[in-house]
Amino acid sequence: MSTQATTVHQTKWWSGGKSPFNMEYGKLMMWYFLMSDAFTFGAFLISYGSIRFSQNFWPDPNVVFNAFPGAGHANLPLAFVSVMTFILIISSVTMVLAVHAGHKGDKQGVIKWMIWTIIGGLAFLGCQAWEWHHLITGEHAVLVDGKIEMIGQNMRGNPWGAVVNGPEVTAALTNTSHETLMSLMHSANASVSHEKIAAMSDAELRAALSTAELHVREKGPVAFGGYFYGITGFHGFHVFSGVIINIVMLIMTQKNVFQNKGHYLMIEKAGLYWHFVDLVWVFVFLCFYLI
Amino acid sequence: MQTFFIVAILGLGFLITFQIAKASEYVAVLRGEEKARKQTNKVNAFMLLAFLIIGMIGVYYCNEKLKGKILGEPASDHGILVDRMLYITIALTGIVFVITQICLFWFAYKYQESDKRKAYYYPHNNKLELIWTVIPAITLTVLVGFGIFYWYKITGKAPENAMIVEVTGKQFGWEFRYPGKDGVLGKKYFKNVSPEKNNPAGQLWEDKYNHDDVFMEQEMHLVVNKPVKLVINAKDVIHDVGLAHFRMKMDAVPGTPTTMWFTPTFTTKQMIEKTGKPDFVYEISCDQMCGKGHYSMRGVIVVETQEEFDAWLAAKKPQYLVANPDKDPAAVKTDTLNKVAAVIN
Amino acid sequence: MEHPAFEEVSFHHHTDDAEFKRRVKKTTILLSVITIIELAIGLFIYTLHKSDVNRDFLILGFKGLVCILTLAKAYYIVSVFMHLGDEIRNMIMTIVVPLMLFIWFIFAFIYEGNSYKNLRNTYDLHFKETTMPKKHGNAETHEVKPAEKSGKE
Amino acid sequence: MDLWIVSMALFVVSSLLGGLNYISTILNLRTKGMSMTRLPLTIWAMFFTAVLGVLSFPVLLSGLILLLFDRNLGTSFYLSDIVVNGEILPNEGGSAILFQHLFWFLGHPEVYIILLPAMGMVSEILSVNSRKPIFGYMAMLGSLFAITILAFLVWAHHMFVTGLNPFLGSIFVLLTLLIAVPSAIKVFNWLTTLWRGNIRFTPATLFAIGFVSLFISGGLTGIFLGNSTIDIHLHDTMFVVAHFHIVMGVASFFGMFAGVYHWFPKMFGRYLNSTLGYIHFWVTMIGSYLIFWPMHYQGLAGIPRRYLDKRGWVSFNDFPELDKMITIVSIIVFAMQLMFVFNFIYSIFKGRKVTSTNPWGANTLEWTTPIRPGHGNWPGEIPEVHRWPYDYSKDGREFIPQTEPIGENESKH
Repeated sequence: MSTQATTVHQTKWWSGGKSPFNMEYGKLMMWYFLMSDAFTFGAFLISYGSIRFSQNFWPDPNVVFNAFPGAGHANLPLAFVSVMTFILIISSVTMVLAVHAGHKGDKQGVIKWMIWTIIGGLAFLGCQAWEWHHLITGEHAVLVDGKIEMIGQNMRGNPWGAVVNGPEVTAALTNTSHETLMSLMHSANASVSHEKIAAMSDAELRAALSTAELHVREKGPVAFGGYFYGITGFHGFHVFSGVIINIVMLIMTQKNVFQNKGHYLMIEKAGLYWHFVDLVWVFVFLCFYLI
Repeated sequence: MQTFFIVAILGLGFLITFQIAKASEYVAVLRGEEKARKQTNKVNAFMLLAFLIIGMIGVYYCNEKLKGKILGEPASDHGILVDRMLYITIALTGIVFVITQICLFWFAYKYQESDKRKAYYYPHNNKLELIWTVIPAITLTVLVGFGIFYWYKITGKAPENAMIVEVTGKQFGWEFRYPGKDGVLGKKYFKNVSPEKNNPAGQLWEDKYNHDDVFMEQEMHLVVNKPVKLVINAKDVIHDVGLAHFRMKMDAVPGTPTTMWFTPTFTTKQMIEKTGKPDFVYEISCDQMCGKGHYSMRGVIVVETQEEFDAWLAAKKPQYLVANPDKDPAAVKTDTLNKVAAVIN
Repeated sequence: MEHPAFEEVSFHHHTDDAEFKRRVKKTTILLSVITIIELAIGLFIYTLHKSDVNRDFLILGFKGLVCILTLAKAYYIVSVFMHLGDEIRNMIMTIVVPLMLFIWFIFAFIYEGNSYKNLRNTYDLHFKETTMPKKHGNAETHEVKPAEKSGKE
Repeated sequence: MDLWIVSMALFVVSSLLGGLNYISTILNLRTKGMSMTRLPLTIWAMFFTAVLGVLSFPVLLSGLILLLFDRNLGTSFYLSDIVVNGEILPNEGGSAILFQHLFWFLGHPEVYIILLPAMGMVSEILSVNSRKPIFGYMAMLGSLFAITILAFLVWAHHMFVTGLNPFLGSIFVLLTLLIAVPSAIKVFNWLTTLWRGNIRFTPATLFAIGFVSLFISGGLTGIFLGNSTIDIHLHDTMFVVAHFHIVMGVASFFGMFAGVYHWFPKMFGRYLNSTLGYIHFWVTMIGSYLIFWPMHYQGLAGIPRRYLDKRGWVSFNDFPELDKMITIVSIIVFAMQLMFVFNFIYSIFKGRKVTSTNPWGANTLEWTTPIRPGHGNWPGEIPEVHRWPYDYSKDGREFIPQTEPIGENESKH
């Protein structure tokens, strides 16, 4: 659409009887809904910023998000989240193509690209589920009240505080329970078998553990977990609802609902929503994983 | 019984009003609607004017009757600033209030419907609109200017010689901590709070600044003409340290310490003379809704001379010694007494 | 009920197929490249954290850069994928102008957050001691940021 | 509490959807010739209200979701360092003030969400019943717009004494007091609309005049509270209660009453009983001033709000008689509102019937529909609009409906 054509009509467009934006009613509503939703996410992220700025210490994302499925304990910062990001970008692209096919009235094209988009969405959700699971169950050695405990990242505990020095860890080891020592041994030395560890006494365990390799940390700010799960969860919920909407759209396309209507505008609206989800991820990615 | 009567009276009034209203509608139809309408128009126009006049008299009467009951002279240096700002604002807004209300009701009365007059078609006048955009803007600039100037003065840094008192709000009362001789409040941590261990403030005993900190509840003593800086905390929910006579107020927020400072300028005794109330005390009111007992969250401030204050503080025992009686060098004999007291408690 | 304005809407996606595909492809590549640059910067910040030298300022600069890149990404998604760039100017304005509110919103909230930190550090020494990262060289201890906003969002 | 939060979330969703509907309808579905500057001010006010709702309610939603998490999932967004009744909560690092920020980011625009429609309706009603065009239509629009924008920027003026950073506080003072300028413009324009009019005192007109009066009174006290220095003393006292009840409570109710009395014939094809309307107005008007005016003095005396019993206090125990008076008057005024509800329901079924389509002689489109409009409002074609809605007493004609084409010899305004 050339801009000249619009400016010619400009004066008339606002005078009633037609849409001043050359836009259909429902799509306009979708846009404003997305704007409102942007304020919801904006408020979340800004509260996160506010709390983060009120803390002296905040965990480094490269330390928190360094795992990759199947890679064991390898230190791969940001690798997995970049996969998630690309999944979302690609699914956004397939959505664009679906919308484009819709404009041409190409039913088969719409179906094809919608299926790809849905797969992308589901893949993203799967990745997120794995990441959450890993963070919650992945336990880390943390110095609490002079002894070492194994805690995962959840709403009440944050194992990503500052690294503790050798002498303090040695002192803390003497107060640490047998179970914790065993799991410490296991995580530090994966080659040693379970039976062997179980056979060792506390003193033996303590001697076998080298304090430098333990990566014992203090507890970090609790708000980190809440915001991370809260915001990525809320985003995940959006992805989930987006997938549901896309599935509904897919079924409706299959049943020729749009073909009978003569246009595929509904696909376009679903597309807007899907891109918005992608857009939000861009900012979530920025706030939690990059800075 | 009383409630029943009230409800009955209201119900009766209800019925009567409704009957009158219904009847008047019939009467209006009988007499000719146009005529009835014109008459009510006149009545209402007159009532509006009467409302203006009686209202203005009422405002004056209300002022005469109640002005003696508002607080009078502020008892702190910041209070003087607040009151000055208040009077500036009252003067400016008062003028606007009187002019606009008079215009409103007078126009309503003057231009009531009449067959003789036609309404004047007057859709806009840019010059006029500009004038009444600019004048309020200038007035408000003045108010903002004064306001921000005083605001920075009040919230600015406390003087170096200010005494420090820690105020902690809880449901439903106030706790105070004085830093003792060293002038520094010791560290505290909320997980150490334990009234059973005589540590209601959660002080960390390994911090030696804590060893001479004095703790007490409900009553705070201040020195006249000496700046005081309050460090304000809350234990459970948000409270607010409201000091009406000093014209100061600051919320007590759990987890985020807040602060304010001021200089009391009259002792409690002086205020008793000034107000003529023999039972006068400075009160700390909780101004932020904090639960069922909100209205009863009262603290008392005694403002006194330096000598009186020193004598009062000297009589207090640091909380460290209360919580750790074995560390008390002065009184080994009270030690045993404390133990007995602990057993009894 | 039919919408009276409905038939009036002239759909403006009649650009030819190849042109459109080319644009989508270009944008996809652009987004990917930006993401990769962002990741690289993220990793670089990580190595900076690990080193003992105090480079707070450099880190802050890189974080600012990441924020700008993110905004660029958002711009491409909104303008190309969501076709906002193809809409009428007035429409773009009704979306973009309200988002300007975020500037003050972000500034005020983050300034407030920073002010809480200062209050706590001044009046709650225990908080300061237990949460302030120790000065000597540990990994990721330079997270404390200066007061200004970092242009997040 | 949790259920309350969930119900609030549902409320947010519903108001959001409603707001979206208003915005898109006003932008997209105007009839032919109805350009934006020909919209009645009521519609403009509804439009800005919807914008406020759509952009500010989501922030409350976020705040509520975080609150729900704090209550049920053990997160620490708002909680920190809490000991309740000797029980030590594990939460650390949150900020209780953060919730206030999120809340007031909605809370302040919410005030205008309530007030703006009243302003719009009052403009319309004053114009119709004084048989004069609204004075300064564009200025009215501009001030509505300015209020909408400023409403988003000033939320923390409710929080001057929460330990707010003094620098931020001073900016909020500046922005807050700026709101007084568009408000002043509106008041002066209403006054000029009345000036040299030919005013018919229907109940709706009376309520509109009452609205202006209360808006002045309550608005001016806003200048006290928006100024952080004075707010230190007056914050959370009865002064605040008086201020916001007058300006946001009673005034916006007056606007709504005015609207109901004015459009009731359109809604149900019958009139409300106007004698009851007059009684309703006078009792409410006099009562509101009696209740809230003396409260300012209580506020100046430092009496905190929400105190159910002041007998334990030395400083606040000076007004027992006044409290009694206020209580009695409020009971009477409230009973009067019940009377209004009764009138409303009674008149739907038994009220005097409307005999003409345009009983008030108004210009706007809704009065061109039949007395009992069917689906789609107009049988047949939707009318075309040719002029703005405020051509009253122009060229010697009492009113010229919007649907009438502009005549050849007509004077321009």
